[in-house]
Amino acid sequence: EGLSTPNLSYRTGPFAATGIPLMNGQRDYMLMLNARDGGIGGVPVDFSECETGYSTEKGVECYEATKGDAIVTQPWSTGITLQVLPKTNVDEIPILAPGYGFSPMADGSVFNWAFNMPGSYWDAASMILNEISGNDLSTLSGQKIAFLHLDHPFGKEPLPFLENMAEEHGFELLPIPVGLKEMQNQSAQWLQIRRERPDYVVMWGWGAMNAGALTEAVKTRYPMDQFLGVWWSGHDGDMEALGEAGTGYRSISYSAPQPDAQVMADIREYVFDKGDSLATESELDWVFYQRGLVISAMLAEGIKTAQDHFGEGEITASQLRWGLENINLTDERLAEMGMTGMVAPFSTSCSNHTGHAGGWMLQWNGSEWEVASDHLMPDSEAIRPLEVAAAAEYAEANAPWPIADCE
Amino acid sequence: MLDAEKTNNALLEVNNIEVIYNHVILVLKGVSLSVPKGGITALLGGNGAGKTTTLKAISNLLHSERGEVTKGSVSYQGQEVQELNPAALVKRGVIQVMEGRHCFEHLTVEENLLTGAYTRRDGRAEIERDLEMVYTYFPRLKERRKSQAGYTSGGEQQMCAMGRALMSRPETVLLDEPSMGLAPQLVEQIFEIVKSVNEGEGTTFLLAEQNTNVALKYAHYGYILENGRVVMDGPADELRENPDVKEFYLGVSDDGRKSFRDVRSYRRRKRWLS
Amino acid sequence: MEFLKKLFVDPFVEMVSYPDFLMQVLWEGLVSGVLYSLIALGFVLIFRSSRIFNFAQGIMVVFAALTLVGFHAMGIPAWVSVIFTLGVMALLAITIERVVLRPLVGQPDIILFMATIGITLFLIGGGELIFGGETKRMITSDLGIPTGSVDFEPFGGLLILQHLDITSVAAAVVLVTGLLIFLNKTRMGRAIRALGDDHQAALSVGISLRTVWVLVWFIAGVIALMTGIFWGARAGVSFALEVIAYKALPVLMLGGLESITGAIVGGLAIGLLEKLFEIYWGQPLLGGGTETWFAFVLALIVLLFRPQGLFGEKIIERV
Amino acid sequence: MSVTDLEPYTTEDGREIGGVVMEMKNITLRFGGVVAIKDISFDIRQGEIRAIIGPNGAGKSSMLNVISGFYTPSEGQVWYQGQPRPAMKPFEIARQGVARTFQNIALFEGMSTLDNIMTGRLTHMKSSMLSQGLWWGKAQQEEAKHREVVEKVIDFLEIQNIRKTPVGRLPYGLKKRVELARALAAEPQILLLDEPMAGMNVEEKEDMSRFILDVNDEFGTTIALIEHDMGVVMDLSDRVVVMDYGKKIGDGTPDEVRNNQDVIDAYLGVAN
Amino acid sequence: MFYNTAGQFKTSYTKDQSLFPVKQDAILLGVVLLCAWIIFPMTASEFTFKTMLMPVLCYSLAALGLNVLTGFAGQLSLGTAAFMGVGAFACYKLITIFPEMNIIVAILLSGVFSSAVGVAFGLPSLRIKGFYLAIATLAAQFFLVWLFEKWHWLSNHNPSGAIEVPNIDMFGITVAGPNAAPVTQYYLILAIVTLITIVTINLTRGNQGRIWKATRDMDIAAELIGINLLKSKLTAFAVSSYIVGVAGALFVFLNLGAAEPNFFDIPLSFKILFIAIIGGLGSVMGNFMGAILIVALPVVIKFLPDAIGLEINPATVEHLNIMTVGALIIFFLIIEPHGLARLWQLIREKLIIWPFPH
Ligand SMILES: Nc1ncnc2c1ncn2[C@@H]1O[C@H](COP(=O)(O)OP(=O)(O)OP(=O)(O)O)[C@@H](O)[C@H]1O
Ligand SMILES: Nc1ncnc2c1ncn2[C@@H]1O[C@H](COP(=O)(O)OP(=O)(O)OP(=O)(O)O)[C@@H](O)[C@H]1O
Ligand SMILES: [Mg+2]
Ligand SMILES: [Mg+2]
Repeated sequence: EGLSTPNLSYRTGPFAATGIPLMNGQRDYMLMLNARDGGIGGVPVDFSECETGYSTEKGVECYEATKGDAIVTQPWSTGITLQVLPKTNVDEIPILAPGYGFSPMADGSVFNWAFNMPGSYWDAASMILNEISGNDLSTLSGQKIAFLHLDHPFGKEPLPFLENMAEEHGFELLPIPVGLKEMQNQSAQWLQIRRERPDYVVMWGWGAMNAGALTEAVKTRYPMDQFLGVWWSGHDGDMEALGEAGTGYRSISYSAPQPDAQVMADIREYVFDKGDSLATESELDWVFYQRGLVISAMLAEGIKTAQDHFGEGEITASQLRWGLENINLTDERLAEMGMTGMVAPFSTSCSNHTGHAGGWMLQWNGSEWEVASDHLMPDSEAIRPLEVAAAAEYAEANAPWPIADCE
Repeated sequence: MLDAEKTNNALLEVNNIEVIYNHVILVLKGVSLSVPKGGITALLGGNGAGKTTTLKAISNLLHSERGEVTKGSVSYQGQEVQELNPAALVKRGVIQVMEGRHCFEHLTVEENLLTGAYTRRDGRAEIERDLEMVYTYFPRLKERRKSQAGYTSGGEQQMCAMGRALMSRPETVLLDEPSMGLAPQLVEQIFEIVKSVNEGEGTTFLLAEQNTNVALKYAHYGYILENGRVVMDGPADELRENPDVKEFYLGVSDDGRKSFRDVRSYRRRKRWLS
Repeated sequence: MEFLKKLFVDPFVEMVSYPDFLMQVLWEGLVSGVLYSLIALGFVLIFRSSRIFNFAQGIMVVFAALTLVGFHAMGIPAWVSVIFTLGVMALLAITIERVVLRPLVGQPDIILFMATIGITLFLIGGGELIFGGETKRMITSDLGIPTGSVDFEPFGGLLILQHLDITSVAAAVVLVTGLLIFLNKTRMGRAIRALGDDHQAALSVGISLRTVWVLVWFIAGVIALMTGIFWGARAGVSFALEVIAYKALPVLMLGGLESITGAIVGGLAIGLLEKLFEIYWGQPLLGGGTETWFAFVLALIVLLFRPQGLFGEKIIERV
Repeated sequence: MSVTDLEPYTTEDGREIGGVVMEMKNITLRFGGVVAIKDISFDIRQGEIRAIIGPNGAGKSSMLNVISGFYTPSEGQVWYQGQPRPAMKPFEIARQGVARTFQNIALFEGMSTLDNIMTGRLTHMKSSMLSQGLWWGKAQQEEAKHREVVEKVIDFLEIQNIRKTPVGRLPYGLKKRVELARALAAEPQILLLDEPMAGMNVEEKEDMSRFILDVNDEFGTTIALIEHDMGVVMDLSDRVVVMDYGKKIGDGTPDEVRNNQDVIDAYLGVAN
Repeated sequence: MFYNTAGQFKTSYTKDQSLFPVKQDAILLGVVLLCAWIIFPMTASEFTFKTMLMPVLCYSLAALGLNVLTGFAGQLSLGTAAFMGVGAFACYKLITIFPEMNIIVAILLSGVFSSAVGVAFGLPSLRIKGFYLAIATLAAQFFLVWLFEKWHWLSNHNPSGAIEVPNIDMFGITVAGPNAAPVTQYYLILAIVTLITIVTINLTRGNQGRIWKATRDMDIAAELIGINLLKSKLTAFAVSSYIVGVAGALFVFLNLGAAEPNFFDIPLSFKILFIAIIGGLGSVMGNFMGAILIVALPVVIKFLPDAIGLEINPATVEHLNIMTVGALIIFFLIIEPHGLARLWQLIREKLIIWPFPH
């Protein structure tokens, strides 16, 4: 009955606001494929959602409930990812965490089953540093960068990388945690920012934290052009509420909205206009919705790669693993998919499960996001050794842990 | 006198009610009473006979104790009242003084009294006047009017509860064990007050009492409850003369009052029913 | 030595060196304090009249705010939406009384407390079902609440006061004054207090639990709406707001569960102190985030000396 | 016989009355502005039944609370067995052999009658938590041994049939009896009873009187008793203290007290 | 008339005090144990193990711990989750510092740490009562979670702040970590839960139980009849936090496999409180019934529409689920405020007098 690709979604709970457009994008893309092409490679996609409310406990429930005939699991929270990660080795099911999860998952020799293309949090952090330093990290020396983050595995994820960079390039890193209960009342954090006068504030926020931080930033009169966020901190909904006051705020993104892309026309034709979508009209142009499309497109590409390689329509989980490991998303292929410019081309391999596609800086112009940079790339040379070391450490702590030979 | 009018002038009538607590404990097994207007009716009986339950069944306070009337009916002024809520009953003039005082601990004595006038709408002056009246009945309360009821002695709390009920200008008062824990002269005093309110204002009283002696002295009519059933009833003076009542409820035998010291020399168990 | 200096000297030096910053910290503390007080007030009112520790107050804030925004989104003018929302809150009060409280009259405190958590869950589920999970914008300007800010430059520094915050402080003052008059000067006020002591006795003197409870829950709903408007204007209206209910707990404990004054003093004290502590001690010495627990620990310490809170009724212990 | 004469003696019905076991010396108790007890002294002798009477609010219960350690006197001291009693927690006083009942019944409503009475034994139980957790050896034996004592009390007070009933459901009078049983189960030296017969009819009062007398007689337990029923007080007690407004206004044998004009004025009224 | 207690006389006090004076109860328990030990493990799928059977047991145990404190000793606690956290983090440290340590020993030992922390936060209970005491436990709740978050040593400096359970063997069988078989873990959990339950039943029906209950029902009277309140309350805190700590360690090590500090936040405390109250305060068996209702039922509701092929938006299901849980709580509180255990007792009483109405 098709390719089972469950999504551990969260349309409820404190993070629902940012989750919903992403989930809608993912869902609509798969519906569109089914309606337009009859699925992938002629096999319909069985895209189902299991609600987690961003709770790790429910995440495990969903994982267990859906893993049976699934060919992939999409845990959708760094916390759930961490929990499910070691299990996927045993259950032999690929875990797809596009742009989230554990950055060292890039090292496919250790994390055989985990994929986080097209970029990891360390990639994001690296690109942000590149952007503010004008691609010369040494200029950051002596500067102060506040790292405002959700006090949760997600928010802490880039810390090792940033600390490493701070030490190497001589800037001061000031981590400022925001507890789950303080997301909406960040006055203490912003008083600290006012006191410390950092040169930049980099935000790893999610859900209600983003809006809270932006509102406080305006109140504190922190210069918006020195305020940057990770790709989950660039939600149209939050920015629209802020309007003009948010002008200048930037968010790194591995995806870029392309309202005129062919794929959007298809989505409208095959899904939205038929009333099958859960999204609203204005949501279709949102960064998060379109990123949802990209996420499903990457999964579909993995499936297709596997189908082509194995010559079967109904692929298995381990066949999909191979597919995800051998994605080669070129410009031509993107054009074929009608998604030119929505994500940068990248390819994966046994040892590289992230793809490191890089991204763009999006900037809020007062009413919508604009691409405000050339294509940016992370500093792979700095990241790779850290990934390998962290992956090795993980494998050791969780021994016995299978290591693949990628040569 | 009053007893002749009893049947045709009943203010409050309880018809064969059955009460069950917690869905399983059957407590009243068919109790019928008839309370004449302007009279003092006593409900007598030992511990656990069901006096309190009867009173609560009348004033509809059983509900919050997980009890319910499963059979029979209660009518006041000829109308059935089981469905009314307690507040509505108070407005109709039936108020209960609960067993065990139940004062509002954190309110002062005076505030306690004033809550008694909650349902009244006849203006401050009238309420002030009644407050003074209560204070003349219970001078001790006046002394302690400003202290929190929770810190007054047991007897003071009893007075407070009585006074609070009187503040509602009731037509009928259901009094549950008013004498409990009161000093002897206060017991007399309270019953004197009952009597004078009864005579002066024409207020009807239904009182549950253990102190049979005093109760029968002041009541006009009495019911004796045992094990959830009415086992005997009659005008107070007749009951007073009944030899069984004398022996078991008044503690006097044929040769006068016996000393409590002598009780251990013999054991008695006699019941009309059970 | 060094540590002691950081603990006892540096914070004060900093306060004196940057008085404008100190003033900003105090103002921010004051504003959060006022909002804490408002939530705590809703609690207190219900607790006084029924000894119910109403955990649902937090979700009522969210619910009221969402309803308001929801009505407005349907194209109803802002002030009419406010009136409709009040209607919904009244309906909610009636329903809660009818469905939850009435059958539970006379049950132990903890049971009623649990029941209010049940209400909370029900409202969360129901609210998300009706309104969806997205963050909504509070209709601040439609309601005529001024936005923008005034700046002062004390001691050559900068002090920014948001108009919104000033308005919320003023509105809270009005509300509290009204409440105090209602509770202390009216017959209903006395009945509310009596009810808190003894349900049965209150019933027996003819106080109608139903009326009082519906009234009290409705007033709590009004307070919730007001809190929702001001808090929502700061951070948007979403279910994440619900966690601010936790902040009201230490406020209540500190001030005393049944005292209006306590709710206000407790709220302000906690608002101010937790901010001061976080900024001058928590962030430099403890890695920040102390606001999650500071209020609780403060309340705990105060309770050790006054087990009924600063203004609570003395617990009567007699045998 | 006079109150000041402290020689041991035997009462008419053959009970042995010994020397003083407990003595209140100039006890004063204040609550903020309220003076509940004003400079009261009296003694309790071994084996006697000592009544405390007085109008409502006189301070009788407060006096009992001082004796059992719930209130600490503002001034004055309690002497026990010839020694001034140091400041102690109520539970320590209970462990010295002082047991009591309460004016407003203080039973443990969530437990059965049996368990309530068993709590009276806990000052005598010693098995460790560990052995209780394993329900092995000492704990189990102890449980059975004390159950036996408790069953005796239950038989004695004739409450066998409510053994397993939750006390919350019992009628008032039976609750009082269970409370007495709990106090008796502790096998106290001194038993303090606060209005044990309030809310009872004559028949029940007779029962209760019988229990009190039997306890006093069979175990030689000293009893201090507050009661408003003058019939009971006068019949049962050996000596009576009379309080009014926190002051002592009389002390002596029932007959002496009955004829004391102050007592008549303040409390008894003409009726008695 | 199958539930007839007539004719079951006891000839000694010891027998009367035995666990199941009524024969039918013992039989019923036997059936329950049979299901738990033999039938479920033979029939359950991995999903059932992981999301229902094991969580129900762990939650029951935590609720049992809470029940000792709140239900038996009458001290309201809203900090259960934090004490579970202490257990889990303690176990993690024990396992990583002493990799040779037997996991069972480590789990049972980790309770000792939470017990100590529990006693520390229980100290104010002598002065502070009722809802005000809840503040002490809330302080524990928020402070401890903050500490788990900030004190990186606890999670061995894991950047995410979470603890992750490595593969652990016992007698050659993998019992914890991703490689462990659910059946093995289930049996381990079941064994520990059964053991602790039996000990708790013994504790609560004997002298210690009476001391706690007396403290709960009326602490002043309890003190006046000779109970050392401080000791009584602190032992309750100690025993309760011990059980809760073990439950936390069990849950994380044998069921979840990983946990971040926020997992131990207040919603978890409330969930356990629900279980204890819905099950019945002051009852041991109630915890199990409560856990089935609060933990397993939502899982069933959640996956039911899917299982029967009903197409409902999962978010809607979740909303309805939350509403259902809320409504169920209110519903059960109304029909029997003393919980499922009391409800069961009432049914039993009715059965005894059946077919007569009273
Ligand atoms: N809430 C309750 N739940 C269960 N049983 C109850 C409840 N209240 C009373 N009972 C039972 O009902 C019976 C009658 O009690 P009730 O209080 O009416 O007696 P009473 O005549 O007032 O006794 P007393 O003189 O002691 O006050 C008693 O046997 C008692 O056990
Ligand atoms: N904890 C307390 N705080 C304040 N006042 C108190 C306290 N305890 C007792 N009192 C006051 O002390 C006085 C004596 O009270 P007590 O209870 O001893 O009287 P009593 O002689 O037992 O009366 P009764 O026969 O009515 O029980 C009363 O006026 C009471 O208000
Ligand atoms: Mg009664
Ligand atoms: Mg007294």
